[in-house]
Amino acid sequence: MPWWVIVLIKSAILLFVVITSFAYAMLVERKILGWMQMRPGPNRVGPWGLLQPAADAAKLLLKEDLTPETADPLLYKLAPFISLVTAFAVYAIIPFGASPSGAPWAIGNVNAGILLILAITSIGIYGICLGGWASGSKYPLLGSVRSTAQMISYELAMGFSLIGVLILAGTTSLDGIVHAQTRLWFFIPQFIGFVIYITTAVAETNRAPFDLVEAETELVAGFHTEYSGLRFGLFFIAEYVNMLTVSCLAALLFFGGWNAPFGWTAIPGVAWFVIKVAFFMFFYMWLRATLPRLRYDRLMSFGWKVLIPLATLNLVFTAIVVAYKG
Amino acid sequence: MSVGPGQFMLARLDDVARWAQSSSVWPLTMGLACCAIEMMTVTSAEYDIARLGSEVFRSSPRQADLMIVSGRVAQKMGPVVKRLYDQMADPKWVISMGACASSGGMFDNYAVIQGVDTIIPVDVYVPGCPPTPDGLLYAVNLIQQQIRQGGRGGIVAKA
Amino acid sequence: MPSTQNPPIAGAAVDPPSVRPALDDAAIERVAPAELRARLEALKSDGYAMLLDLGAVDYLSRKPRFDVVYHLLKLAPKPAPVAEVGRPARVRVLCGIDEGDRLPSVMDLWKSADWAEREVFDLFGIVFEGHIDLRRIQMPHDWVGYPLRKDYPMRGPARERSPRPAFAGKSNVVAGTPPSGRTFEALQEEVKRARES
Amino acid sequence: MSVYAKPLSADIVSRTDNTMVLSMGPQHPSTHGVLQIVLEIDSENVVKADPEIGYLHTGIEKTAEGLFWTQAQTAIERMDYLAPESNSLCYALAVERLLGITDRIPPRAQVVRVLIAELTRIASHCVWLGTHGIDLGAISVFFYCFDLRENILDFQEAAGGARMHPNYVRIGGLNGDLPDGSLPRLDALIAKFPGRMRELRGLLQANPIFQDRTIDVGYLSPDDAIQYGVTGPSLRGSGVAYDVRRAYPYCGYETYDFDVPTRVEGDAYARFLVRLDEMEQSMRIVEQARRRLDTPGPVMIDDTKVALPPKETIALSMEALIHHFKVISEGFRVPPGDVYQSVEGPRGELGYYIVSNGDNRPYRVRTRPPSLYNLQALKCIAPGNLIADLVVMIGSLDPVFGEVDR
Repeated sequence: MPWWVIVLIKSAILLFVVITSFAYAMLVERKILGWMQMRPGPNRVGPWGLLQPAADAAKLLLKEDLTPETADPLLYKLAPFISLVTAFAVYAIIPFGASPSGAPWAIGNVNAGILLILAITSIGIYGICLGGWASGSKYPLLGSVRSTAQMISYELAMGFSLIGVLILAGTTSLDGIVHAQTRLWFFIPQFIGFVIYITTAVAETNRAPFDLVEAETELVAGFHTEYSGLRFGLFFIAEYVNMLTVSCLAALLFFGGWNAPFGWTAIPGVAWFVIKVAFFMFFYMWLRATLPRLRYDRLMSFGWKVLIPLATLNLVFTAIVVAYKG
Repeated sequence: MSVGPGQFMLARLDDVARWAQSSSVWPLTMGLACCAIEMMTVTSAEYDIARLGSEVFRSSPRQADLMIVSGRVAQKMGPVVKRLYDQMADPKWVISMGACASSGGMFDNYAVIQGVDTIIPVDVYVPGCPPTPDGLLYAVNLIQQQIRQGGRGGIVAKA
Repeated sequence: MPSTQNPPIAGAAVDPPSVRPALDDAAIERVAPAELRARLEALKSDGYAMLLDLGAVDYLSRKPRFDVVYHLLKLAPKPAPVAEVGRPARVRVLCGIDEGDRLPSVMDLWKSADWAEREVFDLFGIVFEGHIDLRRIQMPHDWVGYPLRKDYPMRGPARERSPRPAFAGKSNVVAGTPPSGRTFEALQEEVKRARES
Repeated sequence: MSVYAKPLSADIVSRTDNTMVLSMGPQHPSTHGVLQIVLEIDSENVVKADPEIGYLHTGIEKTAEGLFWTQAQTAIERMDYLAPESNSLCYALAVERLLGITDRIPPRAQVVRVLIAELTRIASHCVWLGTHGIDLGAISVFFYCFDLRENILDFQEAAGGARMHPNYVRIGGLNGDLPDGSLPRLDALIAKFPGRMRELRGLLQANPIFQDRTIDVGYLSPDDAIQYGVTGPSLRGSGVAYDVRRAYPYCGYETYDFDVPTRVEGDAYARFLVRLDEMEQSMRIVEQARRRLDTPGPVMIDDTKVALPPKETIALSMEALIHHFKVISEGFRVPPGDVYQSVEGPRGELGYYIVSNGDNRPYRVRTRPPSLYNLQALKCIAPGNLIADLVVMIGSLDPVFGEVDR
């Protein structure tokens, strides 16, 4: 078989997996929120509510697609696709496991994997900025201004927090980093880096308590106030896929990827990976059910005055320790 | 009259569409008066509209499917309600919740619009002052039924 | 004055405060419009720091027609425990005013008078001289008439003459054209016509 | 009359080059109803806030003028729809004063009135806390609050027959005694309450994000509060312990043992704490009232001119039948006079200025709506803050638009 057919097949499988898991992440979130709030959550659409995501998606697809008169038509229509495509593109290089020979299960194995992921996710935020701006309306504009500020303050801290991992692993390829964690998962030596990463990851994906970009009770629906139907759905998908991405990264970079803890290799590596990702997803939902939203300016000062100095210190400390040990 | 394969396919697609629309009715966050409190109560633990997949209250009219007119519509609010309805994307449904929204109720005076159906079309009327959350849940059920059967028009949610 | 009220609102207007004062514990004062401002200023400097309420009553056939009612509370504007607050004195100041006359605004004495005066203006048409932003507050800005006056019909001039459409058979199939034939535009037209006639 | 109202337009808000005008509401998730605030903002800083109310003007005061004294109570309950029984209690007390029957209300009726008023206060604060939480993004609080409120509404429904507007407090007493089985239900509620309160406090009070959002936000000095006529928890959050239940006791509040919680900080967090403390104090009063309920007694005044005669006498006594017919068909007449009566509603001093001209309908019912005056203070505290703070401030003033607009 020519190589591109294999890539196509791999991509198709992966796309299916990611779409399914994002759809059910949404359902599980609604269920978990329900349980935390003493109620059952969706349970009428299909058995146990399992068809709820399908119904939501089909409904959004069939909903009228409005474009406000004041909007910039091209950018307005393009923006959701920017968010969506970049959200999915990341999965081209995320490995989910390894064959016994050590080759990673991924569509492509890139040397500078982590850098590529950071680059792609940075583009994703343009979807939000442009979408808000191009709507030609005031609340979306405020939302996109917030997202711009949030992007600048949090990408930096996130990048810094990852460099510690790179120093320890000595490589930027994702499967290299996972292999480096066979003995010790990096969240132990890089605990500060891990905490910073988790915090910034929540901010990056605009999830509660950092959901300022769409802060429902302040900005109505934030940057996507004017979007309806399919395009609104695309933003929705992008948000959940991003959530999945940062959970995958957390598992890969700090929790040993598909490495089994305590030598419990009876469960295959892929399953371990899924369990770890699921744990982080649950963590996000838990946060959403518990915490109030931060204020916009506090978020900025928290990013600049706390996270970035802390990440820098962590980086310097790691570098010194690694250099000393040789 | 024979039914061609294309027509059959269309009919099935229509069923799927109606099923999807009826299973994912997202209401608009629009509270007017007393009934708005009962509208909030319907999301609470004891009633939990989330079971029907309708707990996703959208604040932006563009993303909402269902407008619950919860309370009396004052003369000053009438144009706003009308505008919100116009801003909603098709397909959209309206529940007129409570006596005031349906008919002006006990406030037959200068200030209240006598029935929100004088300004926007209403699909289901819920009687009560205010209706219990169960009443509203039943109305949402009726809306779902209506979507599946493809009809529009004023139904009264009589218990 | 001919009235088209339905149901008829109690007919013979008397001035109840003059009949039976002091049912509650507030001190009652009746002040002429010319002295109102000076009296309220005196009360304010006497420690009545809170304007509890400002309302109006329309005694249709009395001269002067309206009573504007001020309720003041003698509460010191500083943190105080329950014992210190005790039982602050209340005073009710009544001021008779005729249609077309103006009252001085007390917005500069008590900021709470802002919306209260606007409301009295909106619903009774009593003008407060010196209010910086006297416009309608409860009714739409283009509303005609003062609804809480006794000669204003209960259901508004627009609907009072035409009986409401039959309640039965009200349903709507297509947006904008309910079978009753009363779309929003039609309603607006009706109101407009009624206002013009 | 040549004074015309100015239309609401952008030009009423003065603008400089750097600012834009943003309309918040009347349909906005955190304006707690149909409030519109025309904001002038510089990026996200509020330069000027101009609240526009009236989107729920229902003409209740006018409607009440056309109804019998007892019927008017039904309309009046719809004003403050979070605490309907405070409204009917205040109205009933005012009319009782006009009738001169204040001293003849049976003691058991007074106890149940206190009980219902305090339960209403807790239910109202539950809605406030839940929506305040949602405004700040803490969604789960809402569900715990509404669960507690649901228990109170169940009790209310058993007593008065309706969940929200039971019209249970009547002129002259109550609409019937508490039904059988309601006292165990009340005991269960009293037992459940402290645990729920611990949860609510745990979720918000010590939460650093919540504190960060509310401390020093919306500072209202005692001077400003009194200038703007702010009453209730919002005033007590500024340190002034003015509580109508203490200053002008009604329904025998002077015989109950309770504290008036105050804070001197005057910010949104102080108002939050005052309301939470108030819920606990209300529960204290409920417990005391519960103990007094063990002794049975009449709950309606023994005066067939005002109250309906007991149902069982109607078939036996001609006189009772006549009284019943008179009260139902033409109500009762109230001697002319005017009265101002106030109670401590959940939002502050709720007052009624009622004028009677001796007829069977009120001549004028003027409400002193606490929400209207509390909300006015927004003009004072909003400028210079962020939009996100504005949401907190509206929540901490706890307006109810049925009452603001009436």
